[in-house]
Amino acid sequence: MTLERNILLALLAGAALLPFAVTDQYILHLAIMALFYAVLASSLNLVVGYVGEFSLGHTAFLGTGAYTAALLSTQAGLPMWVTIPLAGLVSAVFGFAIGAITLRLQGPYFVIVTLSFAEVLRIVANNWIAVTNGPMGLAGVGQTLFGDVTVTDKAGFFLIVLGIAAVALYLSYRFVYSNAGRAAVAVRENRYVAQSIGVDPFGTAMQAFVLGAFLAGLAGGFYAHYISFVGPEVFRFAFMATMIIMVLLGGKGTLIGPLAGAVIVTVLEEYLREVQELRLTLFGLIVMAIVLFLPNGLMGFIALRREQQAAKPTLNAAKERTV
Amino acid sequence: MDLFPQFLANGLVMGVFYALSALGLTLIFGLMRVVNFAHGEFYMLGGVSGWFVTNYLGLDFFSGLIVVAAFMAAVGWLVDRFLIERVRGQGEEPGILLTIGLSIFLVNGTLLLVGPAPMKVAGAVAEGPLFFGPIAVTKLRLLAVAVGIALIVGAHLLIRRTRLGAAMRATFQDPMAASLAGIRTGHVYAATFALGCTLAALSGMLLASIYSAQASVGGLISLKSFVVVILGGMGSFAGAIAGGLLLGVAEAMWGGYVSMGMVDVIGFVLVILILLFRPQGLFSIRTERA
Amino acid sequence: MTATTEPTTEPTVEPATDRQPLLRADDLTMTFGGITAVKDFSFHIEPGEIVGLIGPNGAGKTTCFNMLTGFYAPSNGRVRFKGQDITNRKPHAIARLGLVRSFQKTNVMKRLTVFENVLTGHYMASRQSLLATFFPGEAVRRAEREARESAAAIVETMGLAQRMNAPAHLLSCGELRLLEVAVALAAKPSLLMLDEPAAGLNSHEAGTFGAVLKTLIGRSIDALLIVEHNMDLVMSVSDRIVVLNFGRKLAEGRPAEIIENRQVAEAYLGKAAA
Amino acid sequence: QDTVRIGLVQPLTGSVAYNGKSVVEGARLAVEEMNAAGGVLGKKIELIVEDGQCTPANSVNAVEKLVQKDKVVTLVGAFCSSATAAIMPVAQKYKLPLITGVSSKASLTEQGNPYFFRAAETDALMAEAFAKILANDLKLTKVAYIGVNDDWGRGGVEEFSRDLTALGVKTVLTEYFDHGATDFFTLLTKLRAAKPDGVFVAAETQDGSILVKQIREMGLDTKVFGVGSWATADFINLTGEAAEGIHAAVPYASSMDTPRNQTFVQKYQAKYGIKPGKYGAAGYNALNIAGQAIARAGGTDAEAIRASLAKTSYEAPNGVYKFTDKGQAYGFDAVLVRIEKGEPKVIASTPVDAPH
Amino acid sequence: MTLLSESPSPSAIAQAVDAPVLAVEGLHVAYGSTAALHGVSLDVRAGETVALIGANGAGKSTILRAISGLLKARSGTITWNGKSIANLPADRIVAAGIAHCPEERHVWPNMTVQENIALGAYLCRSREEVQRRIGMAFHRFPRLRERSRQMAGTLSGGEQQMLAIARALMSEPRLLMLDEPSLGLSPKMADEVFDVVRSVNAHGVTVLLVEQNIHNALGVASRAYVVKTGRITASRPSAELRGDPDLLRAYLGG
Ligand SMILES: Nc1ncnc2c1ncn2[C@@H]1O[C@H](COP(=O)(O)OP(=O)(O)OP(=O)(O)O)[C@@H](O)[C@H]1O
Ligand SMILES: Nc1ncnc2c1ncn2[C@@H]1O[C@H](COP(=O)(O)OP(=O)(O)OP(=O)(O)O)[C@@H](O)[C@H]1O
Ligand SMILES: [Mg+2]
Ligand SMILES: [Mg+2]
Repeated sequence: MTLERNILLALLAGAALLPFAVTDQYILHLAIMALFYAVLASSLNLVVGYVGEFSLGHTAFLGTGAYTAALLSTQAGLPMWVTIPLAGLVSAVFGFAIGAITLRLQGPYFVIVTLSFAEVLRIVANNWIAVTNGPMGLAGVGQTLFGDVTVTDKAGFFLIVLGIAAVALYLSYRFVYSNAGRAAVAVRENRYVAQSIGVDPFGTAMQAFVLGAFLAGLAGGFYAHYISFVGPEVFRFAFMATMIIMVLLGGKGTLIGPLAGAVIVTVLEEYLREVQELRLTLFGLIVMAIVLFLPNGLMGFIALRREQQAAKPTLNAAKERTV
Repeated sequence: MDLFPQFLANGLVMGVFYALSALGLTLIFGLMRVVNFAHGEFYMLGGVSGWFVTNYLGLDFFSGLIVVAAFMAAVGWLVDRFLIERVRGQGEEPGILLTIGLSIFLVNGTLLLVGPAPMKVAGAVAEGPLFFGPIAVTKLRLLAVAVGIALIVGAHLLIRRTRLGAAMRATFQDPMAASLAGIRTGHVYAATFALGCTLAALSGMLLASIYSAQASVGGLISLKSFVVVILGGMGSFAGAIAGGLLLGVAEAMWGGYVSMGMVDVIGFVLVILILLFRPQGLFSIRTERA
Repeated sequence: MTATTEPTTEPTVEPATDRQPLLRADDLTMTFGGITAVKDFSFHIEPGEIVGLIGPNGAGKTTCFNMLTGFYAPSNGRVRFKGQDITNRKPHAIARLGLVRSFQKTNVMKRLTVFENVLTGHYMASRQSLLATFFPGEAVRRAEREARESAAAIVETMGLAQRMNAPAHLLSCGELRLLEVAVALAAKPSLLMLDEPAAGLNSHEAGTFGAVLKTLIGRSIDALLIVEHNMDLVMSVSDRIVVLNFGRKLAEGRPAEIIENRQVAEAYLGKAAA
Repeated sequence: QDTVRIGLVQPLTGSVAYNGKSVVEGARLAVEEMNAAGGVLGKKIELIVEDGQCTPANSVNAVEKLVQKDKVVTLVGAFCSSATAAIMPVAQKYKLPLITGVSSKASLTEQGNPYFFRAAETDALMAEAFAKILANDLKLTKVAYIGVNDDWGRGGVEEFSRDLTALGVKTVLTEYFDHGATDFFTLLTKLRAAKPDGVFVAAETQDGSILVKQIREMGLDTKVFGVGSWATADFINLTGEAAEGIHAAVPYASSMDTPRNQTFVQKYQAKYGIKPGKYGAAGYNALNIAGQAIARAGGTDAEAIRASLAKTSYEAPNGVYKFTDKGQAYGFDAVLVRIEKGEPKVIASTPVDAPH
Repeated sequence: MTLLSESPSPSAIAQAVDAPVLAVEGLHVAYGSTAALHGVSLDVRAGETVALIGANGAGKSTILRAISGLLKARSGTITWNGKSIANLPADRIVAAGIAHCPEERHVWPNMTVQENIALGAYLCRSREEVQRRIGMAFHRFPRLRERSRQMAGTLSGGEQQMLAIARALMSEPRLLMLDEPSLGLSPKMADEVFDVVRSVNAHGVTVLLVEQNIHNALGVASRAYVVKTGRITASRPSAELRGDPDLLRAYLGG
């Protein structure tokens, strides 16, 4: 717990120095995308790791946030410091509404219904031309931070997304290591026990779900401003697949896991550009290999190693006794 | 002219097609509980290998179908033995991730091999229209409907009436107890996966002869199939056909009387509505108790 | 067989004062499709009492538990707890009133350690506002500390101290039963309801367990309702025993009276009573 | 650097990869030709292709990589208009010329981005060029419009219906379908009921071929005409018999009968074993335009390339490309073809005028 | 219970009790990296009923799981009828005539009672024979006949226990291994189950039993092994243990 916190603090501090140390815009761009994905992955992790239900509809919140920010910016000309938090809040409201329906369901039913919501939103975004401009999308999203301060360089965007990531990690950290977080784990591990010790499974899951939606909305808002274009594809399953890979690769149910997953996948995807057409084929193979060789993700692997280290002496002792 | 009969006919045909393409998923996801994101890719492989055997090996449609079935059964068996087997019993997530990886690999590997162009699979019968009063269909569609129904009924009987079917259900509900009853659970898993894979591929080839085969069709097929399986209530073949027909007819009616643009929304709205009132799907009962 | 309440045993357990009983169930009925699992079952529990609920397999004991704790909605009948009507309330709401149960089929949080399981059991004691979750103050930290101390103490009491930091999936069946009781105790119930807690304990362990149960009354819990097929245990801990048969009350009385009861012997005890 | 690098962003994976691949093939051929002729500025041209998957985020990633890591001097690409819209500001920020050979959304050239050039027709230009020919030669009175539900399909339907309506043609049905849809019987049932004497379709090979096939399967014999990559060998092969007699308005068809085109088709077929289609030509043209502009600029300075791009006069297989002040190409020919005996036969040809 | 009419003839037992049919030697078993059995040796003679007793978590269930092939042995031998069955897959071991009724019932929740029972005879290919055995099962546990169409997952705990035992008997094993068969059963029902065990045993089936209710265990078994933290610490005739409560307490104390 404290170890995890200290690592996170050190990482944040290190990251804050990055834009001053690195001038290569391409690397900064990758760093920005990695942090953006880290926020997304952490938010998904709250649902997958702490509600214990697999949401395939998390893009609903990413997309809602992105569209909210894009609309507020293009229609009302609002600056980022307003649009991004509002994007989070609107997503949280959507999270509440969607959660109210989906959180009654479990297992595969939950998986598919959340996916359904994301698809419904995508199709609506694709067809409600009056508001979303349909498949043409919303282009030219502004990059004003506040007043007449406009973010023009990557370093600026990096610091913004770093701030969002810090908020996301702080909120996740507090939630996870609180009584509420333990309750969520109880629901994940055993609904019956959770109920019998007074945990409201629905309410607890809702907290994690709405928090996850809020964070995904923040990420979406940031995305809209950074890419400056939002179209229905923000709701697409491709984003979802990337998020899942990040969370599970890093190790769900931990705070550092999704962060590590986001960085690794972002870098890996770019690195694989080297192999041209083979890129995604190899990526698929790598994903499979990871599942087979690191079934509990990176963090699970590290935890296992530490456990084994700890267990070794006793194991040897046991052996000695038997011979 | 009254359009209703034609809409209904379209919907029913599509419904059978949906049920057919979801058949493999009913086995692998519904019964075996592997959330199989590679389902659409197995379907796609059916179409693409159908194209290969009819175009390059010069086989006629039905011999081609048999070759494809055998080939995909082998693929399914291997996938289970070497991939799925290793994450069995570790909960849903590793399976999800594994099949996502597999699907990415299969789509892009296929793209590399055969390119992204759509491919034509020669049909078993001629394509011209066939009129029943005001209703137009084609022979090929009728054939596909017939084969689809036969496969669905066959699969249902297999699961409900045969020793293997009982062994499958037992294995998926409690593998430990199953092996204590003398069931070779490893084989049952692999056989089910192979069968699911084969069914997906058969439907893929059959439908590719009506539409066309393409490396990137998988995603859409997976989505629709998940909808069908969930609508029907996991693992029930009667449910799958009901779910398929419901989806097909609802889409036809919505597309016919409202708008084509939002047709894809119907399936998802149906899923949401039905699970709101029947959280276990249309055709399934709850047997868990505190 | 007709189920009748033994009128002779009633007076001996009638509450002496006109105080409210802690728990009172009236005419509970539960039907599943065509099967009536429990029929017009009424009983009550007084503060300070240990009540045993016994009956043949499938008599409806677990169903009864499920109705009392909100996991099933009774087809008919009412449940009052501490003077409040709790029929049809949600399980967690009932738990928050101080009515906590364990399950017949072992239910624990398998991937957590024994300590974490019990710590999680302290959920109600350390509930806090959303604001406090994200910006915790001294009060929250104190609650957290207390919960940890209490959890360790409970693990000790249940004799699982050696297993404190072992993940629950490493435990054997019998140990899991004890852990379940520990988790239930952590919720600081006023009425604790245990469904076959000693299943899987050997005769000797069951004896020790019974002794522990007795010490809890008045100290940690106000009253205990226990379902158990281990007759030595039930007879030694219960102040009063209620017998269910085919969903109806067959008898009620002090252990000695129940042992003597011919109908009970016939339906439930079998040769053991002879 | 000992080569002149040009970056190309196209969808190489995903459902439009099929068309993206054609663009890349055309582009490769152009580069090969130019290098065989000595390259530009005395160096070889190096084409660096990146997968943008037709999504904004991935296309931006690809462009960042091309600009920062590969140091390309000119960008070509993005296929889908949404992806192009997303990379335009990036190109502007790095002050690099960006040429698209495909994205047809009209508003792209209206954004005042001086670095952006569109070497492609817009729907409006096509409609303007063909509406009269369609209305008069095919003698249409009632037309149904079917388009794929994206910016391109919607644009096509809107522009053509506006121009045809202006010529007195009645609209009896307008429907959009999602890309990747496979069954059109419901849509076609409505079409049958609407009794049009012509159907306008805006769809690419994959959707279009299935749609045309099913029009025949339903027993409909209305005239079919449309826009999209229809005059291609793949389309005709996939559609089979059903393709006979349909019309397509395309900026390029392999059967266009100019000497320049004949050598292009010959080389393309020799290299790829298939006749070029609309997208092969688009990639070919875009790269040639870029290469020639760099040559004229006399150096790799972005500003110079931009200036020389604006003065383009490129003789393509399908006519001469010039750019307006806003970067919209004009001057090249577009053709109306009818598919006869499995060959796209040019039945009318008209130059695409500058928009007014 | 009617089955008492098939009560054992003493001579039948005497004949059978000779060579060990099941012999376990130096068995080591571990769950992942944690060892659970440290060299267990025991043997069971044909027609015998042997009990394993011991404290919670001692490793009794683990021994049964290793014999029935659910767990792999790290080292050691298990011989059945003179052939090694160590590390055979569970289904082969069932086929060799060993049935294991596991702890915690493990019925198939989404199948009916009837289907559960029928599948117990999975390896029997004759339909008539399976029908005969099903009739036998319903005869032994009339309660199950009443519930034959009910989903097993909705049965009460005790009913599930009966179902698990009935199912294990369906393979008509030569060695029956029961893990806490009386768990969750009413005293009367437990008696009836032990009557069934006796009658099955009387027909020559060897029984290996784990049972927490010492009274019941020693009532049916002729001999008991005491298991303590993964080792066998004693082997005694039942009569001797029954007569010495202090000894018993020492063994069971954990
Ligand atoms: N969902 C259900 N559907 C049908 N029957 C049910 C359902 N739940 C319980 N029953 C039946 O109700 C009866 C009572 O079950 P219950 O679990 O209450 O018994 P019990 O007294 O706890 O028995 P045991 O001592 O064996 O645990 C049983 O016969 C059981 O089969
Ligand atoms: N699935 C498992 N994973 C890891 N360790 C286990 C597992 N099952 C049992 N163990 C460990 O192995 C040891 C022996 O367990 P086993 O279940 O054989 O005990 P038992 O004698 O049957 O106890 P009980 O009477 O409580 O059932 C225990 O210490 C337990 O911690
Ligand atoms: Mg019970
Ligand atoms: Mg045990």
